[in-house]
Amino acid sequence: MRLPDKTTTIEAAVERIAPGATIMLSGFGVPGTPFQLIRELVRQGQGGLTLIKNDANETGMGVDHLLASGQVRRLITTHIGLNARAVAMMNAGELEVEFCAQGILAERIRAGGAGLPGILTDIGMQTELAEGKPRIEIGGVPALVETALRVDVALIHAARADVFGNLAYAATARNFAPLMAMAADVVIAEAETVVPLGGLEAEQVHTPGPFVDHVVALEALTEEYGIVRR
Amino acid sequence: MRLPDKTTTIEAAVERIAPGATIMLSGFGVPGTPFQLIRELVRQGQGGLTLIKNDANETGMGVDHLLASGQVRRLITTHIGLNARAVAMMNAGELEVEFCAQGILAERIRAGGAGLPGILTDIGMQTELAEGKPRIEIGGVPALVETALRVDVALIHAARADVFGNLAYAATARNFAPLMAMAADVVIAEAETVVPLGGLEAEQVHTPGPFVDHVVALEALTEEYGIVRR
Amino acid sequence: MIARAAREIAPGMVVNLGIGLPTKVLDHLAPDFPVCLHTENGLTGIGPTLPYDRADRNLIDAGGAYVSTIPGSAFFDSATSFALVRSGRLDLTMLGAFEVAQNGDLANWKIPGKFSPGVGGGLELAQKARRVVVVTTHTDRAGNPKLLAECALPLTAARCVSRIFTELAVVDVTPDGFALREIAEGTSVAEVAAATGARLHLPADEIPTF
Amino acid sequence: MIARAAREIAPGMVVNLGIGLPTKVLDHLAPDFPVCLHTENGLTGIGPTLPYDRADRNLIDAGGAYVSTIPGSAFFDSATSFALVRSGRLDLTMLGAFEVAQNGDLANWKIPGKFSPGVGGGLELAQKARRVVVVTTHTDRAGNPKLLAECALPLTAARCVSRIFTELAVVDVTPDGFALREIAEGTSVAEVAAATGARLHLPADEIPTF
Repeated sequence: MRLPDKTTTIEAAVERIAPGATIMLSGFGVPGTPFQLIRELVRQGQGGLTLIKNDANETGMGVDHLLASGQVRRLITTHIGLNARAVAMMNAGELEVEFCAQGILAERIRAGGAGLPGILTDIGMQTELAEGKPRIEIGGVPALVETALRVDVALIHAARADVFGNLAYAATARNFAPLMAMAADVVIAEAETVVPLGGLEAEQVHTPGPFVDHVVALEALTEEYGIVRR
Repeated sequence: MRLPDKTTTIEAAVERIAPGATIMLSGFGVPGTPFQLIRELVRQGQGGLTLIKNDANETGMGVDHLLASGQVRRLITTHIGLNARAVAMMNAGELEVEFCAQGILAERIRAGGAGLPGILTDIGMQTELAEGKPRIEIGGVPALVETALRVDVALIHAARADVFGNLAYAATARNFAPLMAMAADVVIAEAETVVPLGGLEAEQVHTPGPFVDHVVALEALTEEYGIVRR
Repeated sequence: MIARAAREIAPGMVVNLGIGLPTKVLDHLAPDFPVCLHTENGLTGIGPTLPYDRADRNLIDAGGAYVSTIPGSAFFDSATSFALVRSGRLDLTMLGAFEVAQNGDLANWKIPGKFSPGVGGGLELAQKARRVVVVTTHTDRAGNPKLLAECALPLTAARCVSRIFTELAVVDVTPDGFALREIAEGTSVAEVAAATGARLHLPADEIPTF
Repeated sequence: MIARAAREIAPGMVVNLGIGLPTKVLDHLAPDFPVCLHTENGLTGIGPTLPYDRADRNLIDAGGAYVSTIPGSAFFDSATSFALVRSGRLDLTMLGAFEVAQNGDLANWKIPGKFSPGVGGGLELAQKARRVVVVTTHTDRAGNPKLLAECALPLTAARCVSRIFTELAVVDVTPDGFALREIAEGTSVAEVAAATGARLHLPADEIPTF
């Protein structure tokens, strides 16, 4: 047995995204954001997208390019405070925003990746975020039912990938990536380094290859990936 | 800031277990089973225990010692086919056994470790394993509600630990360990090698130290840890 | 039968081979065949089985066999392993069976009063793999058919089986029930029909042999 | 106030310092103080903040500051990070506040019509840390009290706050409401009471200063 090669070009990978698609994007702030995949999605121009990402990056970076180009209809997120455009578009009704507690967003994505239809939680039960969500009792204690999140495409940034799609993440760039890389029908990973089979140790893989469909090697990191001075 | 040292003796660690305790034990077959912690629990003799473990090991090994000594009242497991004593005790009514689909056992434990009260699933819905379990509808589709599992104590075998309790597992010895190490009020890890702080790379930790309460260094591996010839 | 079942695996698939007969399919895959084998105790990219003197005590498959890794293998925990199964990333599983019904119902975990060691991971494999095929003897040790109009034993999963490989035949589960697709060399249609406990639809054309 | 809040951290604790004032508590911990700092974007064992020229582009805290690791640090994904919070492994969190009510209700994420950037991870920190303390100015920029009989703003979590550190005082949330525990040097009880929007219980003995 040998494992198949899933490397492809960034153009071919992003062409798998249809207009109106639901898309997860890894990253918490700069670390882990798939900036090059986002750039290619802006270039190809698919519109009417629903995005799921922890945050909306900052003005002029990452997801903000998709907002600026008008490709985004809806955003499920935890916090957009560093992106004035996202806040303005939300307030103007040009962008539908659903806020979710960060750990609950993580669990809803994980449930989608684990083939579970939803999660049970008491987080936010006493707040307006719980409004309209179904409640059940479990062991006599009330719990909210939150639906799982599963999407058409996940765009993932990895530090290292092998050609089969095993992925490893650097430091706090891991964040949502291993969860989102399980929760999409098509998973596209951009990697700073792509190594041959055997180049990642089996015990140090963060996302197993079977979850990943396409691997794109980044030629060089653009400045968006770098240190941000504020 | 420096991280505290959690190393202790096996005697002191296992003394944290009270009679009647609920206990999770890592391992799938031999790999990952905390044989030395089990031996010490047999020596100390706490009875009336409820155990949660993927399997009951084999006759004469691991969990079987606790069955033989009469310390176990109840076992939540997926499969006990390699332990004739466990099957006989179950059939004789001397051991209460609850079977759970393997991945659902994993998810129920993970939910306990994630502070969620239960999980939603369609697994086993068409089988006798679903009998008596509550059902809800989510997005118009029926789902079973399975309760989370959280216990008093988890006994974990790790290949490597640092003194703060960061753990790393070897090969398929990982199995249930990272899940159980989140799902107990007191987590005791035995490790083949205990290294100083900094001896495990931050990106290669499988269980973060804050989940672990006590670290026990194994002096030598007993033959139970070895290759089993059948 | 095992060699025929092995041909069911298409290049690029992620496959889980159940304990027992299905595990033997491994021996019929060419060394450079592009496939990813999964074992539910936490490994993708299973390599060849090792003899005891070369085994790694920490590296087994779900059946307890000492296996190895190949370049590109990955280890993960039990929750991730079944996440892979339940979320549709497992293209194919090959399972053993006590009984298969003509609607695809599978019973392979419990014989009430006789054999109930637990369900293991088989329930999720049966219910969630994209394609479930069964590799089994056509009849049990007493000669009773395993392919039945309906299962008498407790189900593992309902309507999950697509195809059955036995020493006599390849049989598909179709909306109309069992359909004979191929027959073992030297076996007659009458023999297969006699060993099958439900109606067996025959193809209009000549039946291929394997 | 920051130095006083830092003394709230006991040896061996796992602690999350929220964005803003609480983050500054870091500067008041001795280099060898035994504590594990957690940041919800996936790190335990936060080390000192680094200047831009020495920063790692992949290593930030939840507030976006470039931090470092220490021996024994661990990285993990966002689900594991909040599993730690929700399952009771976070001993203490220090959060900022818009409003705190005398029953411990906390509002710190939204000002309807003015400020609603989202909830981030604060909701789970507030609801699930074993102990929640607030580090905040005693009044807002307009001079309005932040310690109130009840919150007017949307809640982050109900009945979660145990103690409040301000530039004027240390105030506990008790079953009877706010109780003054300590007072800043040079501040009078009358000043604290005037800046507080709910009844403030005074201790029977002399009030310690900080």
